[in-house]
Amino acid sequence: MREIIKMVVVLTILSTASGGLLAALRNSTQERIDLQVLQFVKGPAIKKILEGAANDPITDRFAIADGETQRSFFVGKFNGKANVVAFEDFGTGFGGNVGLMVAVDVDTDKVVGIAATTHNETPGFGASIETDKGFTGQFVGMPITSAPKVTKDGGKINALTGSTVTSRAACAAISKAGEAYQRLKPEIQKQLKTFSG
Amino acid sequence: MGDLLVLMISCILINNILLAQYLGNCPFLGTSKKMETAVGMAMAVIFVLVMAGVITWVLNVYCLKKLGIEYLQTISFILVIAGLVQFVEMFLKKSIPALYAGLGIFLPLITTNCAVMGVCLINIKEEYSFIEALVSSFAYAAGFGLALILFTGIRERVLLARVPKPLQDTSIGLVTAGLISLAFYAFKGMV
Amino acid sequence: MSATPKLTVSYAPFWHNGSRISKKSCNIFMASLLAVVPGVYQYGVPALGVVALSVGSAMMWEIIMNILTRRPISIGDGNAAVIGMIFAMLLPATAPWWIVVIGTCIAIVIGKHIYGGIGGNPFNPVMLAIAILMLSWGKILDFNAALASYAFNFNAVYPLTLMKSFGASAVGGISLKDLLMGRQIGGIGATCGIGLIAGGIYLMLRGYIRWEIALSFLAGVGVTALCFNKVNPVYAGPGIHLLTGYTLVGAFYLITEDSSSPVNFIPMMIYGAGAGILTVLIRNIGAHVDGVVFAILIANLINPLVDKIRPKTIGEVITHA
Amino acid sequence: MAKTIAQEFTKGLWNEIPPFRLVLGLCPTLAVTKSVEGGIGMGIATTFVLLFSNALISILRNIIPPKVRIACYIIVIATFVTVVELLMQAYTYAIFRQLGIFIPLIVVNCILLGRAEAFASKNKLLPSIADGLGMGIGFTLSLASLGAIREIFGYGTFYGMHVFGPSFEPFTFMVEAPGAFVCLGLMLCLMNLAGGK
Amino acid sequence: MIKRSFFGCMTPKLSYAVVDESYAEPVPVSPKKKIILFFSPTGGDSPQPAFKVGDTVSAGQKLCITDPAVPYMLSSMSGKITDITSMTGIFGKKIISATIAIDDPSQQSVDESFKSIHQAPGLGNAMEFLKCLPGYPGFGVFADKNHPVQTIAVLGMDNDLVSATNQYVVKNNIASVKTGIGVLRQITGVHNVVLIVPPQLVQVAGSSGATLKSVDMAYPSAHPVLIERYLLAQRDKPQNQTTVKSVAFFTAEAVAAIGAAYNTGRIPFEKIITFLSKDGRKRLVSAPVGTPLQDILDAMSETLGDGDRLIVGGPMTGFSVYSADYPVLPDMDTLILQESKTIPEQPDTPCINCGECIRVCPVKVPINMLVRYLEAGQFEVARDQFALFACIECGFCAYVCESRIPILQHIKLAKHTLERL
Ligand SMILES: Cc1cc2nc3c(=O)[nH]c(=O)nc-3n(C[C@H](O)[C@H](O)[C@H](O)COP(=O)(O)O)c2cc1C
Ligand SMILES: Cc1cc2nc3c(=O)[nH]c(=O)nc-3n(C[C@H](O)[C@H](O)[C@H](O)COP(=O)(O)O)c2cc1C
Ligand SMILES: Cc1cc2nc3c(=O)[nH]c(=O)nc-3n(C[C@H](O)[C@H](O)[C@H](O)COP(=O)(O)O)c2cc1C
Ligand SMILES: Cc1cc2nc3c(=O)[nH]c(=O)nc-3n(C[C@H](O)[C@H](O)[C@H](O)CO)c2cc1C
Ligand code: SF4
Ligand code: SF4
Ligand code: SF4
Ligand code: SF4
Ligand code: FES
Repeated sequence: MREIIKMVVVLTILSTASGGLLAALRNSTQERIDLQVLQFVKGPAIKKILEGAANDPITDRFAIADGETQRSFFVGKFNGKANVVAFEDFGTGFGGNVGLMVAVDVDTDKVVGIAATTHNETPGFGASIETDKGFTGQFVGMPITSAPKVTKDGGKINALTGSTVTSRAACAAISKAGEAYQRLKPEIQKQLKTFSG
Repeated sequence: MGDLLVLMISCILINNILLAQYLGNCPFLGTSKKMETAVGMAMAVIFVLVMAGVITWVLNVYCLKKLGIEYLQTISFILVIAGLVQFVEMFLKKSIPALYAGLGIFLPLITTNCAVMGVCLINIKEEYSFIEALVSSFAYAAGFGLALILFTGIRERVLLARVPKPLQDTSIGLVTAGLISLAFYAFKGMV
Repeated sequence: MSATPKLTVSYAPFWHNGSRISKKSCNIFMASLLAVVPGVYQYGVPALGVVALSVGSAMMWEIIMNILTRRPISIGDGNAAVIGMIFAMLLPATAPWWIVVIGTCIAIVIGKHIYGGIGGNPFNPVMLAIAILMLSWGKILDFNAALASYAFNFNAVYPLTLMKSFGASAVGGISLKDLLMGRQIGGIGATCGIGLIAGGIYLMLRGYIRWEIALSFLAGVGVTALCFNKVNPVYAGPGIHLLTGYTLVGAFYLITEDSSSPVNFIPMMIYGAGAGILTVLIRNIGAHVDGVVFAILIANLINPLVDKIRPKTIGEVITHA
Repeated sequence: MAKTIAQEFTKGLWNEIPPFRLVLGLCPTLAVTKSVEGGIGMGIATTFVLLFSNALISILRNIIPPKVRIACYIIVIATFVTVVELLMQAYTYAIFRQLGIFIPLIVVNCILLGRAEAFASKNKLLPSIADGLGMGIGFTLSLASLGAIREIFGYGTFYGMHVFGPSFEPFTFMVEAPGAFVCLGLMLCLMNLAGGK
Repeated sequence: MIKRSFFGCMTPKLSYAVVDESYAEPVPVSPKKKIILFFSPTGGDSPQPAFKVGDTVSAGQKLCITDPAVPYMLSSMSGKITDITSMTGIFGKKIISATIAIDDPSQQSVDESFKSIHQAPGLGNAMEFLKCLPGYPGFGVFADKNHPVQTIAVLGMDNDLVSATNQYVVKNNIASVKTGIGVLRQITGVHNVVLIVPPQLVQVAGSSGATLKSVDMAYPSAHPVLIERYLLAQRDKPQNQTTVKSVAFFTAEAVAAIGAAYNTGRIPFEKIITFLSKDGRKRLVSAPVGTPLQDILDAMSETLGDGDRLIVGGPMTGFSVYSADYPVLPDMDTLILQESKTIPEQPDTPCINCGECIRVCPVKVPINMLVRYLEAGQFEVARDQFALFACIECGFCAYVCESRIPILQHIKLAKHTLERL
């Protein structure tokens, strides 16, 4: 009996200590981790599409509830005016989800730029979505709500060579982003005001 | 349905857990000297992996996420898997002794097998739905079994060849595994 | 005992039909010349250089490995020369020297000697070398780029690339006769259809390669290509598939490698046909331009398992139940 | 038990260096050694966990009831793994992304449980620390050297710096999955030769 | 019966020797100074000879070993025992060798024990006196009451290549064979006697009074196991029942000798041997059992050189001896003298999986895998999974092996080792 009690006690103490330690550590590192995630995962993409912005889009951000989820929006100031927001959406690619950061000019509702964030595409094939300006450039200037399609599906977008699947994913991500944008536009405009000035 | 089939083929052939994801190598090298052992291990892994994949998925979605303590994933998963294997072992021993005799010796090995833990983590990382998690767990395990059995077929012959002394055993085993992994490049791009 | 001379004591058989590894190697080497010589004629001195370097470096690696593993020097059996020759057959004439040297090193060292030399290798060494080179330096083995500097009096585009990118219609204009006569680009020893077929028939007749494997491979390629073509004409027909890329050299010189192929009848059929089917699958829906290399590696992989299917031994006595 | 602390430390560096002499922990060895950086990162993370779990288990060795010792070890190890996970996310996020799920998988790395069971549970604090540190550093060295070989040939770089001239065509095979296995296998052969086996 | 490559029409077909004009009458050879008798004990701890150095023996006298499992020998000449040695034969088999310095041919004393009973032929006295006749008749099968013998097969064919001994007997001595068959029928009570002959001897053999079966000349069709399976199989019986021992095999030579023994009361000792000399000439020799091989070589005016091989038995299944001081044995059909430079080399190459052996094996043993396990010394696996014991030891696989592995030697060694366990 004493042994069993000892077993239970030891296990309980160990688990409690472990849980306590981890919870404490989690609390003290949470903020830094979130920042790191933004910087390393979203950061490069945001910097790329909001190149030349007067502010740091990673710190200038806000979140809007979209149904169940929270969406982060990153603000780009151009010509002294906070008129561009960048946000992320996903499409299904060759190796799972392809995350795409889409920047939209709220004044014109046109795409300012797109860049891939997270993906698991093959180097030399789909992964060139990160670097292929000829591909991403096709989206610049089109209305965000235009739901682009690759040529194989009857649209206008020329797919990445040998990577139709990845290209479709990009188109799908932009379409979804367009829908979300339409839904949330009033809220976005409201929030943007706080950054102008 | 088609998507699940694609997921399945991709998990078995293209993203094979052993040959492309580098998970589960210790039992791969340890149980591949004899065909009977390999088949036993393959069965045991399929059995445990499907259960572990499903249980950890449920645990993650309905417990850890709800409570916002996803950082306890690692510790809770390993405890669940260890407990599960113990439980399965006891259950089999009592209720299905025949199956236990076949799989029993492999079960403890599986606890410290990163394939099981790895697939559970992949299921979460890829944000699979329940049914996708089920299919991927099974398919990864089947991929493990397939690779293990093919490897064993070759290894049985390699064990009889005049392999130079320093290369014998694990060393040649690893090289052979690499060459099998190379052969699996055949399936790239097929789904 | 009386003072008789010292007699040799050894085991049966005291007669032998005379077959030996070196004889077989020599025959394969000679047969391969039927395809290599037209290749060298077509591509000129660089091709000759590649062939010579390949054979020479393969033999050099063989000697090095013999010394390292403290075994008798085994270049006498000609296997290394055959490996070098077959490897050269698959290369473009412009392959740089270091590609040839590294390739034969992979084939001889990784493919053969770490498994204990001849007979031990579970994979075809040449296929391993080519696969690893494809993975690492794909563009050197890209025949369109590699052979761009040649001016030919025929359409110098690798037919399989055409097929992959533009479908069957792009290769519709290619006449099978041209392909047979070697009026296509490709590996040094892989383009001249009649040379390959003649060499293959010779080897099959002499029993140096097992006809079951070679023919079932060709049948697998042909039938699968035909099925694809009938279902969707965007896929090329059997003629093109059989006469382009590595198909013929694969059937007669690659898939028939002894150590990594089965010896029983049904397994040989499964092995050959399986590789044939997979070849066309890879070409039509897979990622690689030519499927022969990886199809053969996969076939090597299943060889130990399929070769367990064997005819029942007559009068097998089970002494221990 | 006549071994000195120094001997406990140095055995992990050569005589029992994992994963070559103790053929354990193959998966991380294969997965993270595409580059020196990944190898060292993984090695340090493992060393950290090994050091602390060895120390803690050694301290607690008389309190832990034998029947639940494995469970206790797992809790201890998993706790430290999570600590590492959180810290790496917060401070070295780039490496954390590179190592992916292999950080949480440290918990199933046989070296850890192996050392806990075979050494720390039977020895005093100092030898356990020496053992953990030695094994950890040995593991780090192995991963780093494998990473170096693969990175140098596979990318033509060492710790990100170019080692060959620009005309070098990298031997991509080395950094792909098959290359990982073949390279480790051949290194094991060299170690066997060096060990006079 | 031999499965060959569909296209393999260019591989030479391996045929048995045909006895024709190139074989002259057997050259009679008689021992010059001594004869040597070999006794091979099959069991027992330390079997001792029941005779000793200095004993005198007469021609036809029976010499025994204390161990009853050991076959006796009859001395073919009279003389005095000068030496008894124990030696080790192939696979560590124990052999007791007795050397007898023979008396002058004109003063041979003859043992009369057989003569006294020869007019009452019976299985009992056949077993007592005739076991070591030339051709080595095996009467043992008749003792097994569980598997009654239904058929007696008389082999007018030789087991290995080169040898034409039995064919010669059928061709030139069919009358004695006929007599022997009669005696066999009488002493065993088995009336179904089948004479197996090559096609060209069917006519000659017609007068033997036995059922005739002609056998394919392609090696190894004349192997007893294959004959039993393919020539004698009864249609209504499933093939795998051949384990039931219902056929007794006798060589034609043995049958003729049995006939002669009961007819004349004198036990014949002259063994007919096919001798293949260095230059490839085939001749027949007849020499008494026990004659040292050196005497035969001398009579054929052949000289032994260093490194030559003297092979007892055929080229496929025989074995080579280390000295010409080796006796003629009752079952020695063939003697081959092979010059050192014509000996095929046997390099130490592993199996390259060429599959040639698989094509020729008459019983479909998976030889390519079998040799791997045999070379690795894993005999149990070879037995349990790769049909080691199904091998009929024809040696064809080793004849075609591209790596020149002495496969038959491996197989025999493995079988022997396993049987000793
Ligand atoms: C190794 C390999 C990796 C590939 N990776 C991708 C990829 O990441 N994204 C993609 O869209 N297609 C990829 N593909 C190509 C697809 O398999 C498929 O062929 C292609 O998407 C079809 O589109 P296409 O018509 O543009 O060629 C890859 C192919 C191979 C062989
Ligand atoms: C996590 C882990 C898993 C292992 N798995 C196996 C295994 O599945 N099979 C095995 O034979 N050995 C395994 N080993 C190694 C064994 O403990 C032991 O070294 C090995 O069985 C001896 O192999 P041998 O019988 O070929 O000498 C494993 C070791 C570890 C740490
Ligand atoms: C064993 C060996 C390996 C080599 N590996 C490579 C290589 O991986 N990449 C490469 O470009 N050259 C390699 N070379 C070739 C030399 O570095 C060669 O001098 C260099 O490629 C010159 O090429 P360049 O004319 O393009 O400058 C190798 C040479 C040898 C002997
Ligand atoms: C048609 C044919 C192709 C062969 N191809 C190879 C080969 O690709 N690689 C190899 O190592 N040996 C090859 N060999 C050699 C063969 O397996 C065996 O080793 C030779 O008989 C010895 O030189 C081939 C043999 C034949 C008959
Ligand atoms: S826990 Fe110990 S004994 Fe078990 S596998 Fe790991 S190191 Fe080996
Ligand atoms: S000796 Fe045995 S294995 Fe060889 S061919 Fe004859 S029966 Fe087959
Ligand atoms: S003939 Fe010899 S080398 Fe060929 S498969 Fe048979 S045993 Fe192997
Ligand atoms: S005698 Fe047998 S075991 Fe010895 S080397 Fe030759 S084949 Fe190998
Ligand atoms: S580290 Fe051992 S199975 Fe992965």
